[in-house]
Order: sequence, then structure tokens, then C-alpha cells
Amino acid sequence: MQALYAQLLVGLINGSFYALLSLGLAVIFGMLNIINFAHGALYMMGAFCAYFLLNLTGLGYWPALIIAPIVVGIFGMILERTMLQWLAGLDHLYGLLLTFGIALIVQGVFQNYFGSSGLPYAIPDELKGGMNLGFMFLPIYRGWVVVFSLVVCLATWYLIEKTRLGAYLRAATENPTLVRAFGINVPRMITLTYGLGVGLAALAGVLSAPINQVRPLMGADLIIVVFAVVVIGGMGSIMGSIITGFALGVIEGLTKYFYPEASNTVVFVLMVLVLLVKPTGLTGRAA
Amino acid sequence: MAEAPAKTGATPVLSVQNLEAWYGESHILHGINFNVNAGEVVTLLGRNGAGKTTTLKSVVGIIGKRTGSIRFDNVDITRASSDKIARMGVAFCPEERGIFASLDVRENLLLPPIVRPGGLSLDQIFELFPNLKERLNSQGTKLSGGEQQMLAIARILRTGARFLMLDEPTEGLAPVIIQQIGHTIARLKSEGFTILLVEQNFRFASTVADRYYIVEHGKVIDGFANSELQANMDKLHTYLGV
Amino acid sequence: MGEVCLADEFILETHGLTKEFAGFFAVRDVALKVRRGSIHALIGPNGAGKTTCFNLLTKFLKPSAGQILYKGQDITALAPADVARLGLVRSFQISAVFPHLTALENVRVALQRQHGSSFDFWRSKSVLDRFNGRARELLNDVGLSEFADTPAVEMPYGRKRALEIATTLALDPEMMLLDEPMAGMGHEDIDKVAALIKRISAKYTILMVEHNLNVVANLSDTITVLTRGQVLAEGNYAELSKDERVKEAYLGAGHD
Amino acid sequence: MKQKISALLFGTALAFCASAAVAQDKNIKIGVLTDNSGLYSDLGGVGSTLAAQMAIEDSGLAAKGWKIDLISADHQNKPDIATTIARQWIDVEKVDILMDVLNSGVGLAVNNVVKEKNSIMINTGAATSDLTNAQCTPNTIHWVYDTYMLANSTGQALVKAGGDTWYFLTADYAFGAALERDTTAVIVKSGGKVLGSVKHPLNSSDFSSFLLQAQASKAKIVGLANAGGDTTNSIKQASEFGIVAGGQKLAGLLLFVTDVHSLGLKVAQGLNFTETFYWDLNDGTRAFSKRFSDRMKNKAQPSMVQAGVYSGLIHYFKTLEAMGGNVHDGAKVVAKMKELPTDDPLFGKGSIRVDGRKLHPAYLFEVKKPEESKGPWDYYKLIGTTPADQAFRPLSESACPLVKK
Amino acid sequence: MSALTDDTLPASPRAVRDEMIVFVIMAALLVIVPWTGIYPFFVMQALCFALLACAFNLLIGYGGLLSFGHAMFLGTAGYLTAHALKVWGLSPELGILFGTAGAAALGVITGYVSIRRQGIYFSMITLALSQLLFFVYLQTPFTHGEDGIQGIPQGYLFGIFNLAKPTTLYYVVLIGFLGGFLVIYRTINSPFGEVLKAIRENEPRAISLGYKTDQYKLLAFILSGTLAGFAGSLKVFVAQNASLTDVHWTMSGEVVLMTLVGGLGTVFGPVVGAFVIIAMQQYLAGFGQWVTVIQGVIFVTCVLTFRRGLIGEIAHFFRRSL
Repeated sequence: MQALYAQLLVGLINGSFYALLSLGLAVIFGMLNIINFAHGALYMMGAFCAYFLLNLTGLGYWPALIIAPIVVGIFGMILERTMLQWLAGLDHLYGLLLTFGIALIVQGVFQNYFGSSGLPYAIPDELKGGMNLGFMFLPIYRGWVVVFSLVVCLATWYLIEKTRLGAYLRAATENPTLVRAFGINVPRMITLTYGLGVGLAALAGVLSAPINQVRPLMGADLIIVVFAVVVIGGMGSIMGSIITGFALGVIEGLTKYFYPEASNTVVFVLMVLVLLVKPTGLTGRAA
Repeated sequence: MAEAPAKTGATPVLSVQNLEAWYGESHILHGINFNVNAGEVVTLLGRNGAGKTTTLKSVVGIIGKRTGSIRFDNVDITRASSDKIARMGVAFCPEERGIFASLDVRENLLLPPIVRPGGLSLDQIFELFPNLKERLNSQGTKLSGGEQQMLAIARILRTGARFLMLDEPTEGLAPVIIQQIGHTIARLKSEGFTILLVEQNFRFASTVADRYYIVEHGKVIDGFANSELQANMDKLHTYLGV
Repeated sequence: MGEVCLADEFILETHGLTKEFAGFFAVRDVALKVRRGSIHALIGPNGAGKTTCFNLLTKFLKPSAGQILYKGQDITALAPADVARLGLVRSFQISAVFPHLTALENVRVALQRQHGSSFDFWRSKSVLDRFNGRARELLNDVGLSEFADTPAVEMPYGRKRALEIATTLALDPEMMLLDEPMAGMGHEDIDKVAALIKRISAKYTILMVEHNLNVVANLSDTITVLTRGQVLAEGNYAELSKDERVKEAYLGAGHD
Repeated sequence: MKQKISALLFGTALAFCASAAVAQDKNIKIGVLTDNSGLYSDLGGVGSTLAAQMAIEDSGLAAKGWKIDLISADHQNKPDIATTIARQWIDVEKVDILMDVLNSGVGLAVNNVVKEKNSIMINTGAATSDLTNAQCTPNTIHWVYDTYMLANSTGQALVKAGGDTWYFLTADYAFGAALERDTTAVIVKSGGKVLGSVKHPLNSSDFSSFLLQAQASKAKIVGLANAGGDTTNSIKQASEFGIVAGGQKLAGLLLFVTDVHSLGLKVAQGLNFTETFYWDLNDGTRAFSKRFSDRMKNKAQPSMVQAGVYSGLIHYFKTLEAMGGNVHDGAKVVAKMKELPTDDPLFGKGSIRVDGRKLHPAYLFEVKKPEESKGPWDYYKLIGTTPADQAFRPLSESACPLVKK
Repeated sequence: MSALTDDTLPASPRAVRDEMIVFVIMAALLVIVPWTGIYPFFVMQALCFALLACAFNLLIGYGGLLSFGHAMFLGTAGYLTAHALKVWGLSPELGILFGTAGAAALGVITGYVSIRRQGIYFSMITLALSQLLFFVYLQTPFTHGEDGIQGIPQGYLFGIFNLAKPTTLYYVVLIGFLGGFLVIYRTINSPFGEVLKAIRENEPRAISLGYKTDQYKLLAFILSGTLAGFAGSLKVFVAQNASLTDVHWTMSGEVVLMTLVGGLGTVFGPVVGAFVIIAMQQYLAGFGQWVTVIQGVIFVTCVLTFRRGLIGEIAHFFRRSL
């Protein structure tokens, strides 16, 4: 039973990454109607950004948490301005293909310059060590990741659901033309939204840098799992994607305990089951 | 083509000349000409699909391809982006009302940004539409059709724009609500707003309008003042097919 | 038995048909009875729920409540394709053609469904040539003979509507639902299509939504007036044109 | 792909002299088939090509009238691409010998092509011990290491050093299972005990739950029967969970110096694993590695895969020289290579067994603590050596058809 | 959904004639390959991928469905054929039949699941399904994990043709490719293909005509999967191995790339695209590290400026259907 609790908690950590990534995907999808295949690559860039900040400028983990998402966010906005915006009005699938190409380029370039085995990034001193919770040994850093990403997710939710800016965003998701006709610069909002979604991915990258090797391909396989998460949750609601992300992390964690052989596939199997029962996903609007 | 007499001495707030517009591949407007003077209520009448809504959408810049000339406050806005047009003081209330389902009433109301000083305060708006105050926290689309229409009008009054374009504000509404909207428009007119109205319901239009233009097949084919309405009744029946 | 008689007389009936969109009743408690062999028009001001009603009848929307009977059979739960297979075929408000197929191919797609072989991926499509004769006949009927080999996307708007009707006729339906068949047409086209509808009504039951009251007046046997999602009145044109409530709904709050 | 290094110097003059004797072909074409872009590009990649080039230069054959061409290509870790390239090289480019060919799947696939075409492969990168076991051929030599050797050396040496209870973190596929199976056999034979194991899926990003189970087992050694990113991530996360700090030892069953480099000493310290080459082993390795890293773009030290390319080619050249020319007959050359003893500064004296297994000692290393390291790439201390004759799978257990029992 | 292939022309008799001429030229060029000095194994590999891309194109170009998981058919059929040949010792023709049938069965199952959503969701679902299968194959013993199934005997087709001889193998693969290509071409120009086009053009209208569109899409998916599997079975004889790379999602991405480069929804585009991409992989392998980057750049360029693809642009220029 103790081990079970431990797995539950551990599952939440993966869930944090799923939630941050699927949240970013949902935000982008809402405004741009694009499934951002480059999300995994941008997540990787976030981690690399943290590495560079440390090794080139000496800025450690804490500044990286702020700077990396901004830097990668700006990179994302440049992508949106130079490429994605030209796809407006075309079939959504072109967005998928374009971002897939971008992902290949970004990952390839990083692989050329930094090899494939990756770079080290240490856990910040403040978060080293662990706590004995009685039923498990919890590395402090992991606890921090869960709490922090939950805070970020909720903050994003608050930003979108409860603020004026969020109201613009939701309105523009429903009817961009009309919102623009009210005097709001929707194209700029779209750019910013892409930056925000990408920034969330980069943030997840920074969070994962101390746990995982900083590798060019660190996001490549992860993104497919996140896609499955998105299919399961549907992309109708912000809260939906957060909850689904965490929930699937926990389910995966439990699978690792009860039947580890299937832990790689459990998310995909769940996806199939959800599709059979409720094709639009758990919280999804009709496509 | 009979040009409707404009009030002497008035400067046109909006002047549309030879406007053509395309919706995707289909050519909808084939040369629209009309003026709206400051303080007037002008109504575009016409059958379904005649091009009235497209005209409004062209003015506010949300129709893909448009040629000709649209001048607002003596500035050419033919090719301006819709957010710039809106910021110059053109407020648009679409036919389908455009109430956002994911926003509550308050958010819907506060959505359009203030473009210039002089808009109605929230208190003034609640005085015009008392219903809205009670329903501030409901989801926008949970309102009744009439309330939605009021909300759609109310939110563009806040922005400070003095030129309003209302696309069939009475559509699908109960007579008592239509009356209320009529009163609102009259009140706005008395406060100096300039209003361009699209209507099929010309009985309603006749209660508020100063002048009319008839749109058919993407062209303005006729125009007359409210005083000439009775004289033009027969023509009107032919044009509108009623 | 009464029920059977009813089914004989009325090809389509609804009871308490209701559609709610997030608290808003687009269609509310509508009871409709369409007599076999008649032209039945559904009119009402914009936003009265005509198109929603239409989509409910053809199953493109799921009713929130109520029942739809077609030839006495409850079709409330059927899929749209199944409804079409029962002989209840619709048109769309905006012209619905297959843009990159020629007019002939458009009609053939409909003919093909009826005569099977639609899953045959191993046969040449030249087997479809046997439908060409019938397809040309249908195109001829709606005055589109010279457009047979034109891709639908290149045809004028009014002709697309005619093509849509020809495609619908190809299914040889018992009942046709026409959604604003005259929308966006010029006078000449309107007359042509009106004549066409009149002509085909000899064979089919037609339920149409239409704005153009002249057309409605000339064509319809029965008219149902909808406002705000509910039935306001029903009758023939002469009766309705005297009805004050109808006038008011149409012409607004003002007085003459 | 055609990075040609034509080393023809005094060629014509010497060839003219030699032609008086038996007209012998003195052309050699070498193909380095490696992973230039993927997961293993740090291990092999451009470094393997460089090592081959250095071997050509060091052989001094050019001065003796030989003409040696070198080409290389990226197999992208795809067996089908690799076999097409290999076929084309052998058929069209007339390549005599294929070097590196890392990645087990690719190695095995090319193994078949080489046999079919009677060419030669000196495999320095594939881990699978099948190359000299069930799938051995007269045309393939497996040079540097294999899974059996890694398991054997690491297991044996650690049990001897007191690490007698083990818990495995095993990648859940054939490769991981083989590593675990082989190591378990050695541990049990050496008197140790396996307390348990947990299978994790390939390419896991999160090992915490597996590490928790390993921690709970209280085993002295946590064996990592996985590879690549899985290994580095599990090491990194083990350090986070304080596994080494808590007194348990980590043993990597397939790990390379490049992995340690990318992990950093802070995380990798105390880790045990086996390699057959390390740049700082003796004067010979140091001299080679200095020259090598000077020519590498990122100043990296050679990995054992790259060192193997050099060593293997040196022996190949020696054999051809002994044969007096290139007979372009793979099986014949390989047979001769097996006859001759090997000797080079990188792997020392050794031999090639009848099954194609190159024999040399295996070294068990422990990764230094950051404070023990004297400079870049100073990572290992040697804690045990398994002699060449004990390091690899004995012929008595071999399933290779070339072995006559 | 039809925007991806919006400017296709209706198939006129002239178009059919054009296509037949190009087909004959293509077939003639391919037949003489063994005498040109072009390395036949390269062409064989390209042919297998060309067939795969054509199968993929059947789904996207004529069904409007972008599958991001077509590698699962290629890989599944490859594994099954390889296993049948090597372990069960089946003859080549039975091996191919077994592999292709396996892919067809997989198509039925995955199609049933994925057809429930459209557009990007469909793409994501197929991608996820293929990743699921990747993990399954990684763990199932018969695939030998990372090592793959190696040293597959090529055998004698129908007991007569020795597939170990490159020229014989080449013609067998060529016949397989041409056969598969014609099946696809026939499918496109069949009564079924007409309905498929109608659905792609205007699905609500097709429904209103009484077509149960999901059934048509499912059949298209199964056909596409089966032919992709056939390509995978043929490939086993060329590569003589079956490995995980064939089920990995990057392979699915490559198929999309091939089709995009050649022209989505064109008859010959996927073939050209496959040859371009395979040639690039083989002959630009010297760029080493840059292969993925180059692929990415091609993707981006195609989507931004070149959406019709090579053949699509040519066809558009000449106002022909190719």
C-alpha cells in the first residue's frame, strides 16, 4: 500500500509535464486551430535554454524558469509571424505538416551541435535532497515540480478564464473576425497566444532539465503521448486539459506499479477506449 | 438612380462609392453608393441575400476582397484592417448578434475596448437596458433572444464610437422587445449617435429612420427620405417581395 | 385503423419537436403535419427556427425532445443517411454540390447510391456510364443540358441550385425538403426554379423553407408560420394573409 | 558519402618496381558505415571516420605503393538503409571492408549482406553477442565488446569486490532481457544473489518508480540493464533519489565514456561499468588519444568504438601486407586475420577467435568523484581487469556453426 | 476537409488518356533500369516506398484523411512476412499474402477506431495508434526487439523465380509495384472512388444523398492499409530484414513527406516524391547529420510555397490531371 501511494505521487510528476504540454497545445489550438507538432521540440529548447543560461551566462535555475520561456516564446512568436500566419484560411492539416517540419529542423540542428547523448543539468541546491513522508522518500525537487506546475496551470487557467485579456482570447477563439471588428488587434493576439503556449512548453522543458538528460530528442516521443492525452481530454476546455494531463500521469504511475510492462502503452490504450465510448473526448467539443 | 436628399449642410460621416465586394469566389456587391450624415439614422432595405449585410461587413473591413471607396470621417478606410476601422469609431453589431458563449454577460459587455472618450457609462447602459444588470453573471448565450440583442447593442455603446451599424436588430424578436429596441434607437439618435441600420422589417425601420436606401443584387437601386415613404410604398412591396 | 389512415394522409409528422442550444430554444414544441403530395411551406421571419427545424427533420441535428414520424415510422433516432435512404431527401441553404465533379457526375453520384455498386473499388467507373442517360434526362429536366460536362464549381449560382435539385431528384425520393431554394437568385432563375418545383410536385411531397413570399404564395398548398421557434399559424396563403398575428410577426410592431 | 582520401604518394613508381614480382593488387577501399546523425553519433560518427583515416596514415602502406580509399556514410540507424548502402558499396564501389556498423539491428542486417557478398565487416559498435554466436559468419569480426562480455566482466568483478546482492533495472525488450539474463548467470556463478528486477519501458523519461523499488530492495548493486538515454536518465534520477549516497552502487551494463561526459561527474560519480578501451589507460592509448582529440571538432577523446575502428584496420592492413596484396576475398582475408596475432597500442596484444570474436582484456572502471578529476575527460579509475581469455563467452558455450566441437 | 487537394480537376477522358500515357512511360523507364547501370536495390527500395506513398495518398488525396501512422502497416506486414518466411518457412507468395492480410486486418481494427474523428484528430489518433504498435513490437519476442528479424531467406517465388538473383527480384518487385499502383488507380476511378471523391468534396451532401460516409472512409482506410502492407511485404525481400524503424513514427512522417513533395492527391506525385526522398537519403547521406534538417526544410518549404508538390505544380501548369 505504501508503494502505491508513492506511485501515485510519482505519477503526478509525469502528469505535471503532460498537463503543461497539453495545456499549451490547447491554448494554441484554440486560437490558431493548429496542432503544434513542434511542441516537443520547443520543450526541448526550453531545457537547452536553461543549460545555456547556466553555462554561458552563469544564470542558474531560478532565472532560467523566467528567461527560458520568454526566449523560447519569442522564438515561437517569430515562427508564427514568419510562417504559421501564412497558413490562415488553409486546411488545418497544413499547420500540422508545417510544425512537423519545424520540429525536424529544430531537433536536427540541436543534434548536430550538441550530439545526441545530451548535456548535464544539475538540480538547484535549494531543492536538493528529499523528505521522508513516512510512506515514501520524496525528492524535494519532484515535489516542487508538481506544486509549481500546478500553480502555473492554475495561473494560466485564471488568466484565460477570469481576466480581461483572457476574455479577449476566449472571444477570439469563438469568433476572431468579430473580435477584430471591435478594435482588437487579433493577429497580434494570435502571435502572443502562440508565444504563451510555446512558453508553457519551454517552462516544462526547464522543469524537466534537472530530472532528464538535456537531449535534442527529449521531446520527440513525449509529444506523441501528449497528443494521446489531448485526444482523450479533448481540447474544449483549459481545465479539461489540465485535469486530463494530471490524471493520465497518475494512471500511468499506477500502471507502473501493477503492470509495468504496459506503462508505455496504457495512455494509448486508454485513448482507444475513450474513442470507442466517446469519440469527442472527455471534455471535447465537436471538431 | 434616385439619390436620397441629404440634410443640407451636413457632412457625410460615411461615404461609400462604387463599392464592390467578394465573398470567397462569389461577387456579392456590384457597386454600392450611399452616404450617411452625422446624426442621421439611415436604413438599408432589401431582400435576403441582396447584399445589405455584406455592405456593413465591408465598411467594417471583414469582407476579404473589396474595391471602390469607403470614406469614414473623410479618411479612406477601404483597405484598412478591421481593428483599425473599429478604433476610428465604427461600431458594428452583427446580425447573429455575436454573443460569446464562453464569456459571461459582464465579460461580453466589457469586451470591446474603449476607442475614444465619450462612451456611455455602465450606469447609463443599465438605465437603457435594466435586464442586463440583473443577468451580469449569466453565461452570454443563456440570455433570451431579446436580451442578447440588447447586450449586443449595449456593448458597442460603451466604446465611445459615435457611428453605429446595426444589422437587423429586430430579427426573431417579440413585438414588445422590438418596441423597446425602437425606443433605444430613438434615444441614441437624440443623443447624437449616427446609425446605419439594416432591416427587412420596414415597419420597424419607419419608426426610427431618416432615410432609406434599397439594395438589390448587390447594388443600391433607390433611395428616399422617411417623409416619402408612403409615396414609395408600392415600389417597396415590389422590391421586398412582401 | 386510425393510425394507418393518418400515416396515409400525412407523410411526415412531428410531435413536440424541440431543440435547445445551451438554454436557448431554437425550436420549441413544434407539431407539423405534411400532407402527402402537397407543397408545404415553412415561413417565418429570420431567426424563427426554420433551418433548425429543417436540420431536425433530416437528422443533421438531434432533437432535444419530441418525435418525428415519417410514413408512420418513428425516425427520431435514425442517422441522416438512413433517413435519406427512406426517401426523405434534403437540399441545403447554401448550394450543396460536389464542386470538382461535373454536373453529370454530381447527378450520377446520387443515381449510383440507389443502384448499388458503390463499394466496388475493383470495377472501372465506366460501369457508371449506364447512368449517363438518366443523368442527362434529369439535367435536361432542370435546364442544365449544356452544363453536363462543366465542373460544378464553375457554374453560376442559380444553376448550382438547379443542379442540387436534379441531384436530389435522382434519388427518386418520396419527399423533398428544400431549404430556401430561391435564396440568392435573380428573378429569371426564381421563375425557372419555381416552375420546376411546381412540375416535380406532381410526383413528390415537398416541404420547403422560403423567404420569398411571392413564391410561397404561388406554390404552396399549406403554409406553416414559425416565430421564435414556435408555430404561430397554419393555413393556405389566403387565410394567412388575413391573419393579424402573421402580419404582425412579419411586418413588425408598427401599424399601417 | 564520398569523402575520399586518396593516399597515393609514390604509388606509380613503387608499383612499377613491384610489378616485376607477382602482379598483386594493392588497392583497398574502406567503408565506414556509422550513425552520423542519430543516438549513437557521439560514439561512432565522424570520430569513427577520423579513426579510420588515422589508421590509414599510421599504417604507412601508402609509402609502400598501396592505394587506400575511404568512404563513409550515415546509416541513420535504419537496417534497410544500411543494407542498401552496404550492398551498393560492395557491388558498385568495390568496398573491401566495412567498419564500425554500430547499432545491433544494423550490425546484424549488414552481417548477412557481408556474408552473402563475401566481403568483410569489422564490427566495433554493435552490442549483440549474436554476431559471434548463433549468427557468426566467416566474414565478420566483432572487435570491441559485446553484451556477454559486459555482463560477465561487470558482474564478476563487482561480486568479487563484495557487491553480492543485485537488483536490476531492465529495459523491457530483448536486449535488456539478454543483458539481465547473462549478468544474472555470472552473479550466481560467482556466488552472488539477485534480489529482483523491474522492467521499464524503452525510452522512459521517468524512472522514479523503478528506482524506488530498487531502493526498497536494499540490494548492494543496482544493475542497469538498459542503454542510451534510458541509462543516462536512470543514472541521473538515481543520483536525485540518493541511491548512491544511500550506500547502494550503480552498475551500468552498457555505458560509454561519452555518456559519462554528458552526465557530468557530479551525477555519474561512483558508477561502475566495463569498457575495453579508455584513453588514459597507458602511454600508447594516451598518445593516440591526444592526436585524435586534437583533430576532433569538439576535442572529444575517442570512445572504445572509435578506438576499435583504428585497431581493427591496423590489423587488417597488417594481414593484407602479410598476404602480399589484396585478394578481394573476404573469407580468405578474415581467415588470415584470425591466424595472425593482433597487437596495437590501443588494445594491446590479442587474438581473433575462430568465431570472429576479437579477444582482449576487459576493464572495470569506477567513475571518479568530481574532486578526484584532474581535468577534462579525466573520468575513470581502474578497479579491476578481466584477462582476455576469461572476458568473453567461452567457445564451449558457443552456438556458432564455425566452432567445431 | 477538401482544401488539401482543392484544385484537382474532374477526371475527363483526356485526363485518363494523359495518365495512361504517363503510366506507360513510367513503366517503360522502370523496366529498363537493370540495363542502365542504376543500382537496382536502390530502385527496388524506392519502389516499395513509392507504393507505400501511393497507398497513403489514396487516403489523403481521395479520402481527405491524413494518416500519421501509416508506418504501422508497412512494419506489421514486414514483420509478419519475415516471420512466416524465416520461422515457418512459407514460400514467398504465401509470405506476402500473410503479411498483406495481416495489414488488412490491422486496417480493419485501427480504421474502426480512428475513423471516429476527422481532421487533425484523425491524424493524432493514427499517430498514437502506430506508437502503441511500436511499443508492442518492441516487446513482443517474435520481432526480436531492436535486433529485428534478420537474414530472411528470399526463396523461390511460385517455386520458379529465384528471388536471390537481383534482376529477378527487381522484376518481381516492379510487377508488385505496378500491380499495386494499378489497383490504386482503379480504386480512384471506380464507382467507389467516385463516392469517395464526393465525400471529400462535400460530406454533408453525400450524407443527405443517403451515403453512410463512415463506411466508405473505413473501406478506403482498409484498402490503403492493405496496400501499404503489401509494400511492406515486398520490402522484406529487398532489405532481407524487418526492423523497428519500419514501425517508428518517423517512418510515417517520411511517407507524408514523400507524398507532399510529389503532390497530395496526384496520381504520380507519390511515386516521384518517394524517389526524390529515397535518393536524398541514399546519396545525400554524406551530409550526415543534416538529413533530418533537410527533410524538415523540405516540409516547411512545401507547405509554405509549394503546396501542390512537384507533380501537382506541373499538372497545374499544363492544366492537366496527373
